[in-house]
Amino acid sequence: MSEILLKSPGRETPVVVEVQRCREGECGDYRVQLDQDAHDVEVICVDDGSAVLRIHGRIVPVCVLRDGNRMNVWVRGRIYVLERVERVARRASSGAATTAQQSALSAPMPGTILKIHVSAGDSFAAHQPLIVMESMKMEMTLSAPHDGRIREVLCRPGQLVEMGALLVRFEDGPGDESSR
Amino acid sequence: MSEILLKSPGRETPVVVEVQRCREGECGDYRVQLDQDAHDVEVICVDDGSAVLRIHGRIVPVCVLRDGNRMNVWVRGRIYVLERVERVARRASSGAATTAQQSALSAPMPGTILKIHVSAGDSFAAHQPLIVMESMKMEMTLSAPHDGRIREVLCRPGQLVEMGALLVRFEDGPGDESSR
Amino acid sequence: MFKKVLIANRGEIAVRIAATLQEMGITAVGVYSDPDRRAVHVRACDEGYPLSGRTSSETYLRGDKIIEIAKMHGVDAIHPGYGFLSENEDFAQMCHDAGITFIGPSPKVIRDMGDKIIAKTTFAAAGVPVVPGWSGDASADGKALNSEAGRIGYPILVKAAAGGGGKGMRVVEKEADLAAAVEAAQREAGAAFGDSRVFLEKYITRPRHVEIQIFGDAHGNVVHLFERECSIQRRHQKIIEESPSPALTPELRAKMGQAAVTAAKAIGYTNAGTVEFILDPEGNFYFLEVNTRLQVEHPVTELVTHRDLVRAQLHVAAGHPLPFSQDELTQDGHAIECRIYAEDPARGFLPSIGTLGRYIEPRGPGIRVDSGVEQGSEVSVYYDPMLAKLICRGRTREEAIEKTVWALDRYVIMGVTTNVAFLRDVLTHPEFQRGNLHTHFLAEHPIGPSTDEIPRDAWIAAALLSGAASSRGQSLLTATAAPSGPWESAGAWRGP
Amino acid sequence: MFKKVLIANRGEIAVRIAATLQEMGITAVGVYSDPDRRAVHVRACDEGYPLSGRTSSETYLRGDKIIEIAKMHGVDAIHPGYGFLSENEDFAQMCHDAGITFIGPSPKVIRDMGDKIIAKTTFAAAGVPVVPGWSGDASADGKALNSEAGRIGYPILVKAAAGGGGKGMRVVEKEADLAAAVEAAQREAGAAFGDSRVFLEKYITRPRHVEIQIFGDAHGNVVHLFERECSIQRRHQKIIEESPSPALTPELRAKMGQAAVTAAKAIGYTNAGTVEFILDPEGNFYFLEVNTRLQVEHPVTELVTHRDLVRAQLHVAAGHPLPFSQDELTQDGHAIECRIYAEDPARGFLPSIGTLGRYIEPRGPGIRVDSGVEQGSEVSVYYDPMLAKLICRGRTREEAIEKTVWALDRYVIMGVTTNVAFLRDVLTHPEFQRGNLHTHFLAEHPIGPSTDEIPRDAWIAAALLSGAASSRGQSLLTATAAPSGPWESAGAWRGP
Repeated sequence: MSEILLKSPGRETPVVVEVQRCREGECGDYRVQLDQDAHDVEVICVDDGSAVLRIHGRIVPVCVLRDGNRMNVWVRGRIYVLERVERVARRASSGAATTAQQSALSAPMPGTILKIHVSAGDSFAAHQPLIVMESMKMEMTLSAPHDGRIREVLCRPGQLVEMGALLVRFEDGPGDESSR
Repeated sequence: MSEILLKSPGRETPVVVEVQRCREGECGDYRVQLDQDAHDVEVICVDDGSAVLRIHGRIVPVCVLRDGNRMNVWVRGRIYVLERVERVARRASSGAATTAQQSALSAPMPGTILKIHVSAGDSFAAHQPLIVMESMKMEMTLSAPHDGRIREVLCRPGQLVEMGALLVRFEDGPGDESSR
Repeated sequence: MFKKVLIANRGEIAVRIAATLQEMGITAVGVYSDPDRRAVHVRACDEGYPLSGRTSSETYLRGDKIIEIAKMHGVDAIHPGYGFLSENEDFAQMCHDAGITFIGPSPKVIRDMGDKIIAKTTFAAAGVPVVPGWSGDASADGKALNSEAGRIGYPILVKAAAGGGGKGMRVVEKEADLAAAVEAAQREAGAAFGDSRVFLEKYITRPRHVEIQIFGDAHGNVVHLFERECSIQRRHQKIIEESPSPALTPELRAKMGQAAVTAAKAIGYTNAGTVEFILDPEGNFYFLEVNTRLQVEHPVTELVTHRDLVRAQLHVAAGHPLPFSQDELTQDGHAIECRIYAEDPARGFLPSIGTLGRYIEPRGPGIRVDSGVEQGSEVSVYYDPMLAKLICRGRTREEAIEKTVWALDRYVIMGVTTNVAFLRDVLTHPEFQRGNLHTHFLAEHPIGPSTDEIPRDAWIAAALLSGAASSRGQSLLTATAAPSGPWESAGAWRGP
Repeated sequence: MFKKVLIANRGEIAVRIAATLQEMGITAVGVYSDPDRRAVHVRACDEGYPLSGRTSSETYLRGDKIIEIAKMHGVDAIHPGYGFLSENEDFAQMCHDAGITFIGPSPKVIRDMGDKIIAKTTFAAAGVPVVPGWSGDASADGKALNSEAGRIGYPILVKAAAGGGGKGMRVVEKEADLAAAVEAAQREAGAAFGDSRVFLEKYITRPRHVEIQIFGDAHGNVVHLFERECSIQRRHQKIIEESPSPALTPELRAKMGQAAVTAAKAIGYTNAGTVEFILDPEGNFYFLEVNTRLQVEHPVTELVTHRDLVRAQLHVAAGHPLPFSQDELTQDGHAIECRIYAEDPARGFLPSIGTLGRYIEPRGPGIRVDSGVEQGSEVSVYYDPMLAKLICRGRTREEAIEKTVWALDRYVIMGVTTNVAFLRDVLTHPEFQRGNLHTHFLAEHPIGPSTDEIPRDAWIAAALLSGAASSRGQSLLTATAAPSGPWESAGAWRGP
């Protein structure tokens, strides 16, 4: 019997899934306890990361692509993200920075910087266009996530930037991690 | 530089193929010397047993399925068999038994024995039907490869036999391995 | 319309039927034998239930087990596919008695048409030309047999009354061989169909096999969906089918279509069926038999009529009128089907078994592959060695041949011997390309590779991919690959 | 007919063109950039030559390099596909000067139709209705711009004269935004086409995008192959196309087809082309632009006319007459194309890059997937994020939708975010199913998964396939598998 803790990324509370291998020595049959219900699962076949399950007679092809503790699960044309949680219940870092102010703007995609509308020291308002970049042959405007002031510009027009590259750094706004 | 000896199954003389990896450190480029001609071969990509080669600009998808020293090579819808030969030129066992008399009849396919026309001690003539079996839902008659006499019958009607299973053994005929 | 349909079959036809059911929002229920537990057709269904056992007679031929599963899981209707229980009137009746729709004609029509002797009589009565023959009791009296055969004239064809697919069939050239051929045919027929009766027929030399697809509904409508020519056969089994037939003029097509429809109406035919004819070199056609089911080669008709025949079967079985009238049907373009068999053309088409070490299907516009296997599948002794059907369509016969050759050249099947290269050689044979087909085509035109020469590319591939080229005894190319063996991780499904 | 044709393109369209060439016995020559060295399209060709460089402008846009390769290897003709050099009149002229056939219209027609302003004038002169607009020098005088926009009336559409595919296009709702929009459109147009001219057009609210496929030959014949409705767009780019359009009556279809043919004849149009119209809710249609090439969505037309448009292009380019007359062409059944993009519908359709860790295409009768990727392919920043096109055909629109939904449900693409589930949600939206389409469909009908609920099957799959379930920290299921990592040996091609 194994126990796995899974949660969907937005949620706090993990779900405990118990997996029991039935009929020792025989292949392919598991009992999976999820919430109140137990499911008899037969594994019809499995390739690395893909499997066809039979759950109460229903044939269910699935694919799982792992990325660390994150699992992308394909079921019938849709992909769901689940996270594996360690048994030691470390309180998730309480969603810091999700609604708090950002401290910088970074490139959402690799691409080329076309235009920079601001310089260090400039104030800006929420939704104001700050940078125009081109990525995959499309032009895209990066706007301010909130009101603030530019501390530093870290790119220049024509520059090819990687995904996640810091483009401008903001002065610390009125909010910080402790405030909501 | 490596040297490989290959031969087609029917032939005696192996062909020496020299393979040289070009541009040390770079991937995918080989010089293959075959008979008088040298071929520049680029390996566009490779999966286990399959590859796409570029030979003088021509794109050539190939698949190789190995079975010991035998290689089945798929090229453009056809499969060719080649054998790898060891450097130490051991004289192939001179095709013994190819035209000589067989000493037994074995099942060419797995299947079920339907009828046995002969018993131990019976004489038979070449092409005489000896055994009827069913395989893959088809009836098939196994006939005598030459004149001879049955030494032993090793199967019974209704029996499920594996491929290659000995069905009847013959008395040694007038020919043996040394005769042609 | 039905909510849940059970497919009482396996392999490519089960996969193909499941797709149409699912598109229509109908739950597809699969059944499987022990060796088929991981088969492609099970995974293609929405639900799957085991028929414990290994052989066909323990599993896919067990109507009782199948109806029990159907009742337990709320199945409305059963699609029998082809082969197995598809032409078994008892099974059709059992379905009916269990309140489950059998997707096919009525038990009576199946029985009458399944008996080749009754079928012949029925069609003759409806004015359809039939081949001269004799259907007396062949096992009773050797003398009567010989005398009737003499009357018909050699060569004679011995056929099973309950037969199909070439089983229980023998050509006899002279009287001396007749008794043995009848005995063999009876034994084979008994084993295959549980009915050992055989009959004799005049054997027509160099005939074409041309069949008409028919379709009837419960409201008395019957239409035909034109012909398929299936003259390219080995061991009396079709391997290449096409539509239109290169032999048919519009007049002959209309005449044969009308003959099939007339006879089908006379017997109250419903659902899909095929009326098989032989066509002699002078353009005379003779009724051969009726197949009361979906045919292996039905995709050829689907690609020229642009209709989904399984969808139409479901409509008709649900009591709806036929979704097409004769006037709406057209024969557009040209389609060719090649049956891909695990068999060795060089050894009398003997089936070949093994594991599909490498299996890559061709794909592209106008190319359809109906298959029930994948890389890693086992081709076993338990079932038919047909792996897949390659069906290609072009504007003209020439274009359809071009496309088929293109696809065959790109079809990779390794691990078992197949007829892929053989099919290519047939398609590129000048007489095939001229459309000069008959059922002895393969006997008259020995087909073989034009040369034994192994091409340079093969030597180069073998040298580069052999285990000899690198200093470590590994292949030069796999040396940089993952540590797994050449085939272990080649994408094949395997048991957990 | 040509002996050797070079395909000056990449991805799915190069793969698709190669198949037709090879079927016809023509050698297909591919070219490739450095990142595409192992791409699917290279392997689909018979010969392949490098265009050293990484970006499009270093490779697929380098007409000089391509013509040099063509001359060196004895190429007769060049097929430009779509995008890249396909609508570049200079390249067409360079081909001509080098004695190589450019498969497309004449350089003059490409130039005239490529200039949206000239095209509009030409079509208006031929009696085809055009949208009210202004094509003065937008950069010269802000005042004139505002006054002309005022005359046309807001909302206004700013479009690039050399444009296509939504690049250099902006909708302006009010005068205050006009100058900025013109500037942005000019910048984008300049970067994309090397021509920053833009023009203004009346923006028609809730229009349908309906286009007519035309085809002309060197003998003065021009036909149309009916319409495609391409109203479902995001970022001004089509993502779902279908034929027939649910909006067209036979009368309107004939009228639009005739308008397209009349104008095409007036300009001496040869080879394949598309005349794009917008159709307002009252059934008025206005000329939009001509695309002088094979369209991305051409398979939709192929599946309802049962013609191979690339084959026809080759015939016409070789100087043969059109292989079909207007009377021979019919529109049979219904076809839908979905463009499969690596993009995130939840984040404004922002492109997504990465490796296709898992890629399995749906397959079945009536399903066509034109793709240029495979498992293991890298989706990079260098090229368009379209991975594939899924094209399905049914007898009716309802059947075509059913089949498309079936196929989308079975399409596995993991490693990048795609629009697969989004497309499914569009197809099953009641307004889509009613055929109530217009180019703002996606803006007006927010499409999202009906629920955030993660289904039980996903929890079960994650639990069984996670690394946590076995005592050894391996997945329960991969514990018995080969020792390689979950994706390392998943059948992806890799470098040697």
